[in-house]
Amino acid sequence: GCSGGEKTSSGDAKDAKDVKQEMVVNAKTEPPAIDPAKATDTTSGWILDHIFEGLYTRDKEGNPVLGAAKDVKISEDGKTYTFTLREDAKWSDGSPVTASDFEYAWKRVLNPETGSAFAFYLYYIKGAEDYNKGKGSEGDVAIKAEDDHTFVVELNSPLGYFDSLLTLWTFDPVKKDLVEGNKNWSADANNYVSNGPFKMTKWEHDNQVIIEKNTEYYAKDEVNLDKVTFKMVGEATTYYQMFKTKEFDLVITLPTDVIDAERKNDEYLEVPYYGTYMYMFNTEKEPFNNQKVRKAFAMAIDRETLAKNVSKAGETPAYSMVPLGAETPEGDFRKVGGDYIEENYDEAKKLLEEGMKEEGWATLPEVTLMYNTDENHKKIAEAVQEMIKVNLGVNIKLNNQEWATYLDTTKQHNYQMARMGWIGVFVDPVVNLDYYLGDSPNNRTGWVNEEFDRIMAESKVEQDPEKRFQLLHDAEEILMTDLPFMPVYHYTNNYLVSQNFEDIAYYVNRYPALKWAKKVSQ
Amino acid sequence: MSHLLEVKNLEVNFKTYGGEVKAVRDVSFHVDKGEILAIVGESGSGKSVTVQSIMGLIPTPPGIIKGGSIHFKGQDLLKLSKREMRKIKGSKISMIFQDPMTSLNPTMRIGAQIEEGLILHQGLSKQAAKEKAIEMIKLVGIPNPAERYNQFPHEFSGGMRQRAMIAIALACSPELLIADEPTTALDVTIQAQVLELMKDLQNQLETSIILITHDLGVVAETAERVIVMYAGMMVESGTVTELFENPKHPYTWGLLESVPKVEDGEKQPLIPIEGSPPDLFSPPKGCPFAPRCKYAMEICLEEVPPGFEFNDGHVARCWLNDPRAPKAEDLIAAGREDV
Amino acid sequence: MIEKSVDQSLFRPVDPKRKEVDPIQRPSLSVWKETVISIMKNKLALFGLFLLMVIVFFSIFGPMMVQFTASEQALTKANMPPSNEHWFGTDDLGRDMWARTWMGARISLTIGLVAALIDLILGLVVGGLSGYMAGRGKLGDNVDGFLMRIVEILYGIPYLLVVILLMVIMDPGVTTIIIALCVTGWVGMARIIRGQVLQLKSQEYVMAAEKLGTSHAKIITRHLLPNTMGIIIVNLTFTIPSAIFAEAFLSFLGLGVQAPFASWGTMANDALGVILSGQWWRLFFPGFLISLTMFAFNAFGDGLQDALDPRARD
Amino acid sequence: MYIVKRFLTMILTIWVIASLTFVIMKFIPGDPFASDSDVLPPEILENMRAKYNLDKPIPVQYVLYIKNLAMLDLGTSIQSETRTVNQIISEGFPASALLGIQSIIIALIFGIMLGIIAALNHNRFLDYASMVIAIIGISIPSFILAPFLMKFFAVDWGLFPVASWGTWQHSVLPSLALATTPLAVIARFMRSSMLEVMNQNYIKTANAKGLSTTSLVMKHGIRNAILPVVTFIGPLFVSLITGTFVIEKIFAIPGIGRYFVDSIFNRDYPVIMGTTVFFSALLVVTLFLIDISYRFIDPRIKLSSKGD
Amino acid sequence: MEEYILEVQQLTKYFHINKEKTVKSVDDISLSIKKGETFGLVGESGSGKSTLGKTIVGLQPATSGSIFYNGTDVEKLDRKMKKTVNRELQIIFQDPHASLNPRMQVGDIIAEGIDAYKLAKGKERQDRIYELLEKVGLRPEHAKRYPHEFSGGQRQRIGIARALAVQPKFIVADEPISALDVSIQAQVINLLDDLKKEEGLTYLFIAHDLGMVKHISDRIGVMYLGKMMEMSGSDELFANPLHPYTQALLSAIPNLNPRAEKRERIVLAGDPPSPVNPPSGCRFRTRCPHAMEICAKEVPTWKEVQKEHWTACHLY
Ligand SMILES: Nc1ncnc2c1ncn2[C@@H]1O[C@H](COP(=O)(O)OP(=O)(O)OP(=O)(O)O)[C@@H](O)[C@H]1O
Ligand SMILES: Nc1ncnc2c1ncn2[C@@H]1O[C@H](COP(=O)(O)OP(=O)(O)OP(=O)(O)O)[C@@H](O)[C@H]1O
Ligand SMILES: [Mg+2]
Ligand SMILES: [Mg+2]
Repeated sequence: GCSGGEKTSSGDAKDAKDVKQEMVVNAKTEPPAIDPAKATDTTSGWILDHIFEGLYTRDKEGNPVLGAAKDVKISEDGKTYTFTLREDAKWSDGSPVTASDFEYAWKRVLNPETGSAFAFYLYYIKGAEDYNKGKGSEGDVAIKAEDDHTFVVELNSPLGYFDSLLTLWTFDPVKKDLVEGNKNWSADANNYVSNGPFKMTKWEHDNQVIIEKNTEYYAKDEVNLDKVTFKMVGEATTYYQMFKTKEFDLVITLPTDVIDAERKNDEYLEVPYYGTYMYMFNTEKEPFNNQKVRKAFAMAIDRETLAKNVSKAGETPAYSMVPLGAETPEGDFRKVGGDYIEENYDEAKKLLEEGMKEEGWATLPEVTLMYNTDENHKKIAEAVQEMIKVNLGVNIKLNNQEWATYLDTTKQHNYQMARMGWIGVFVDPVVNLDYYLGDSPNNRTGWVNEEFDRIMAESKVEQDPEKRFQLLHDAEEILMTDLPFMPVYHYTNNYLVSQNFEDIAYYVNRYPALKWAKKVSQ
Repeated sequence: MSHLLEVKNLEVNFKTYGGEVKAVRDVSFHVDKGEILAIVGESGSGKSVTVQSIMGLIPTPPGIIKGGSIHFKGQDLLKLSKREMRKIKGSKISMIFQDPMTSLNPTMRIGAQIEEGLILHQGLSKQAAKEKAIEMIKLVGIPNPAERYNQFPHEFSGGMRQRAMIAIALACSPELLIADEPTTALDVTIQAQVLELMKDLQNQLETSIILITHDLGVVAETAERVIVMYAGMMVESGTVTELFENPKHPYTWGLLESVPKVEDGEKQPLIPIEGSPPDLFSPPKGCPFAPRCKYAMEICLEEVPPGFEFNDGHVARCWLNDPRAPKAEDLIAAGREDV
Repeated sequence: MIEKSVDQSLFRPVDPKRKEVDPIQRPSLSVWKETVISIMKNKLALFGLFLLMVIVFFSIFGPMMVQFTASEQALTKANMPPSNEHWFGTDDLGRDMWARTWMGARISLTIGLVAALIDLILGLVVGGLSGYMAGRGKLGDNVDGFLMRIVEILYGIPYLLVVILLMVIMDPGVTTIIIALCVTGWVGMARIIRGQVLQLKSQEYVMAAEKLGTSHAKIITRHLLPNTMGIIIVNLTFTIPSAIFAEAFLSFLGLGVQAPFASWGTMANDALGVILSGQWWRLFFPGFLISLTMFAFNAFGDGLQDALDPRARD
Repeated sequence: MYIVKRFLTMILTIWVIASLTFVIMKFIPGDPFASDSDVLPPEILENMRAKYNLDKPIPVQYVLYIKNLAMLDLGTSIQSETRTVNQIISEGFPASALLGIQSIIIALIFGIMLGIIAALNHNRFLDYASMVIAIIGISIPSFILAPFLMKFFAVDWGLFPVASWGTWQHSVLPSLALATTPLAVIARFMRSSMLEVMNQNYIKTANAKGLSTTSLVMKHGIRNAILPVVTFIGPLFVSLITGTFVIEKIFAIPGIGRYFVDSIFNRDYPVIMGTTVFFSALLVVTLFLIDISYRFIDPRIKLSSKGD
Repeated sequence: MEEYILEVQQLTKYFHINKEKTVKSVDDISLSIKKGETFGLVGESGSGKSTLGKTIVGLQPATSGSIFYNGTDVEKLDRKMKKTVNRELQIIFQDPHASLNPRMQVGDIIAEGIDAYKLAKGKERQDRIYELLEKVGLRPEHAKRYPHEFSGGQRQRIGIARALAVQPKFIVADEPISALDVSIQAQVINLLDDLKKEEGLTYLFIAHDLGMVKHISDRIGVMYLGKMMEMSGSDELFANPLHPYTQALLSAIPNLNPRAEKRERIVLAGDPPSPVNPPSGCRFRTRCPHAMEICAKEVPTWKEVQKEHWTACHLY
């Protein structure tokens, strides 16, 4: 039946329109690992999302929907999930996808020898953390294939966003005999086997990855493209020009200099990106040990202008931590929560005075703003420097470091004010707010607020969505009162997409999904 | 009758920082077919510059050929285009340079340097040229020609380099060979060999030769006519016998006196010409030799002497030969008695 | 045959004193003076010198000629083309390009010159010594070998790593930049000089000098180096633009002068996007001034090369 | 004997470079596994560090590294963990080498030509013109030139593809961008030494043979004047054939140049070491060959006291 | 016992061209030169005269053999003495062009040795330069000029002045006059002669011009292919040449009198052999008109055939 289906689908496409269903997009960088257990970056993830499919996948709007599983049962206590796999789920070599493939894949992630960086996303599963950290055994992990089509997982405690979590590629299945047969299987495009809408057919390092339609995919009729080429062109100027010469059908992140001009273009697209651009304050160092000083700084910059005239990519000025895009029963989390910062320069100056008085400073200790080496960061920092000088009357210095050093420096709390960005792997306010947990390794501000930590912990076990989100609003309020950081803007992704394509799905925290994409004209 | 080469009133200056060096002033001479003309004279008197002008080798700038003409087989070489000149250079006229150490390309094998002209002018094949080159190396008396063919100049002794230069110049059997001190660096046996070689050329191929040398013995043995230069000017010229037996210029006298005679029994101090030659930036208004001349007269300091002609085309530029000069013969006699 | 009639009275022996020709000579000058005069006569060199002075003049007084400071932003007036108000236009943060360009000149020129100078000194010492010692007995071979190995090692260690190391152990600033530039900047110069010295020292005049007891240092400085001057000057003129651009790279990495100060290199670097947006003035002015400076140095360098070569004087 | 000794010195040099690089690499802050997102639990980090021996004391790591190096095993990339450093080099080197060789050839041919034209027309129009060309070449570095080439040759005139790799057309623009600066430098060097050489007596000799200016220059001039150019292109050649970060990045060329830089930014230790060792091996060999070639170019040059 | 300023014992100097080939430029030569004497050295070009001269003054290391200066082995001198000896042994180079730095003014070239040994300063130094220039027949004004502005002969004189500047005791004059015109030659020769008398200089005088050699030298050595062939007082050598090579050499001297009967010249047969593999036995035998069988077999011994007249030839 499968081969018949294949014929009709390709035949349809040809009859409908005589356009080659091929697309060339820019992945910007070489994917470090096209292996669900090992990938940690957006490029690898983008490709993995197209060639694999987990128990959950996303619909066109980006909401989690069942994928390789056709049914899921959640136990009363919200801890045990029983998935029933689709009978027609197949690997690209035609063999069926079974529950044991999932079991194998997940346990492989947890196996300390695999050295998977994202293994901690599985720590919600009972026994997973111990096994991964070498304290427990594989047998104690509550992941089990009951039979070919039944897959049972038990969590430590209920998790409100487990479905979202499962869309992460780390939870994709892999084929055991392939993985065990060849240590380098994931680099070998010729023998690659996957279960998603596409399969990888070519990987030229640093140049391109080609994926082609997976004719064994159960929903192959939904898939229109025969071939997608992910090229690796890192320079914005270059890929922008390649788009102009039609060497690309889709490019992400335009060079700042052209955004103004392209905005009028039909091919231009702006999609909010689920992340926040911010300056962290080191609350252990003068002068940002004083909340009023922090607040004064936060109030002294003009975010509207920064977004519009400096970064230019259509970013939304940020007055809070959680960006737009997280749906809650009352509506978008951000819209419900509202803004926490008001830009008012006179007020800011006053606050600064007060703060200095509190600390007994005649003059404000010298402030250095650190950012990691990048042209856009530099530009924004320069603008902020000038704004603070003009609006607050404070001269700050700038200093930048290359990324790895920068991470180290900020980790050592060796800064006063430093740029950082945070993007949610999945779309839930928890992901953003967790950033400033007292024991979060990400929290480099020295700010520890027990109240905040407590509320966040409560929110995690809260089963009732309404209550859960209320708790998160409360937590954000605390965070934004203490202001261990100042938000600058929420990210936006901008794209140039050829008008020849339809049905590309744009997500707020992923690159566009091409599963349904279709070329409609040459 | 037309001469093979006729140089008329040649004037060559060098523009240098500080003024113009008048290196060659009003030099005229000719060379006939099959003749050997020797040029002798003070070092720095413009011998090399004169002959280099013939080859068009005066670097411009700083050199300028101010005036005069150089006719070779009726053609004025100074008026030829570069391309026409190239056809003559190396094939019809060739030159042996004075300074063998620096006149050979240090990064090119000797053989290749000899072959070059052969391939260019005679259109020889690589192989034929090589054979000819080896033959030339042998001809100029360098041992082991086949091996030497592949060596670099710095591996040659001074004399061997000079001979290599000669080989280069002779390779194309030119009609006129300009040899600027070709034997200076050679021992007498080789010198004899080389001179023999040049004479053979002259006899067999009727090659004309301009030979610059300091060795008056060589002049006496090889040349037919001789020119004596001093401070950029031709002070005397004539056949070798005439000039050696009956010199008419005090500078020539001085030259002849300076030579130690091998036959001399007792050692006597040599008799050099006292003083040093004038600065060519501003040569004296009159006779350039006057300041060093024992017999100088007032007129010598005022006026450049004209050429006084004697028999056999013997010309001397010295006021002593003017009929008005007082007791010229006596002076000369007196001068010579000093010896 | 005597056309001109001459006074008979002149035909008498001359008074020996009269024979002393007055030595009208060309003026005798010291090497230094001669060089200066020779440069002064070289139009190209003078033109180069003149351009340099103009550039230096503006880098001192240029920023004072406008009402804007180099750091003052007017975000609403970003990317304005040159006009009466902003002679060189404004950049993407609305800063006056005229003021920024001439402020940048100070940094770029300083760094270019200092880096070139240090390269020259180190290059001369190492290259000269190494080339001179090569082939001079066992010790000489070892000195040459040792120095050349150091050069190789400096070439071999990834420069970026060194830069990051510097970033960690030093504070950003002009000094750090100069140190970073000098870590490896001189090795090219050293190798070039060594090559030249190797070629020159087989000259007989070097042998002669040695025989006369001239010290090694003097042989290097008086015989070998002057004769490699041409190449040194040429090489030096490259050091300057490469230092200017290297400064941009290092500053971008966070090693050098920090915003709001900018050098020509950083300005050119930041303005690369204008190829797409057409705001040519942001790239053109710093870029053009780098080229102009280069031109000035090259013209001067060529003139100097001629001036230092007695054979090329006229 | 000399060769053997030189070979041993080369090995030694490479070893010193590798060791120093190792030390600096370990000294600078940063961690191959650090990132701003998803900071990993320490146990996971430990697992991953153990995979690369990073859990061991640094001297032990060093010894292990040198041991593997001696067996030509450069290890596996941390960033792309399925790729060994050997693979990265062998896959990336051909593209970089092609590009480098192409641009060196362009630079040499045109640079030498330009320099000679300038020298032969000393202080005349062509001299000044070639100087201006050279100055433009020097003061417009490749990273500025590249986007211009792209804009005009690819986007506006459609003569070549904008970027990426595959056909020979892809290599034209990056080669040009890479060639300009060396071209200009070579032109200047050539001019300078050609001026010197054309003053020499042997040029007079050659001239007296009736050689045309062309053969005068080709046969007698170039070889005597080329030494500085040869010295200059040595390290340049190595850095070009091992790829230039900027150009590979701008033109999206799958060469190894980017690894020299990216590996450092990523603290991808095995790749840092691997590319450095590879680079220095090439460098040391090339510099050696250049030293040797001095003798072939100018037979008078004596490099060691041995020869006589 | 007469005092020898310089003794050379069994000196050899080989150049290795490549692995197989070695040029034996100077092969086992011994000679002694007395203080105040002029030793003339003549011979085939390429016979190793310059090499011998350069080796004696220490410009090239000898392959083997030893050189004694004032009775002490120069190899065994201490640093200070070495410096003195280095100064006292000077050389006038054969090539006047290559031996002058084109970028230095003549005055500075001449003063180089003065500066190096700090013999004079300031005005004194300048006077010295002028004095030396005049001594060699140049003019003081020439001090500020550059070598390329001089003719070959003038350059040679600069080279002589330079050597004289350091007040040497022993000068190797490597064809110092070959580029000069005869009148200047006479000047230079007289100059060298005067210096010899005034300052007790000793010369090793290399030249091709046998007339000049005879004129200036007290004793003369004749070299052929790296070997010394004959050595004796100069008059004796000219009057009574023993070695066939010397005889050939003398017969080749050109005669100044153009009408003179061309003398009977001994024309040497064959090609000069290569110093890479010189003939066995006597090196001259391949071209010798008197060659015998023994000449190929045995190297002739160096013997004193007549008083103070040495030669290496099987005829004697
Ligand atoms: N390139 C030049 N620049 C300035 N002056 C020069 C140049 N070439 C030659 N002269 C001058 O021209 C004059 C004649 O030199 P030339 O070489 O012809 O002398 P010469 O007669 O060949 O001497 P010698 O016998 O020593 O070789 C000399 O005074 C010399 O200084
Ligand atoms: N640096 C060198 N390398 C190789 N061979 C050399 C070197 N220097 C000299 N020779 C060889 O040594 C031999 C003697 O050379 P030398 O210069 O001493 O001869 P010479 O007697 O001075 O001759 P001339 O009278 O021609 O100057 C020659 O065969 C020469 O080729
Ligand atoms: Mg001459
Ligand atoms: Mg010699």
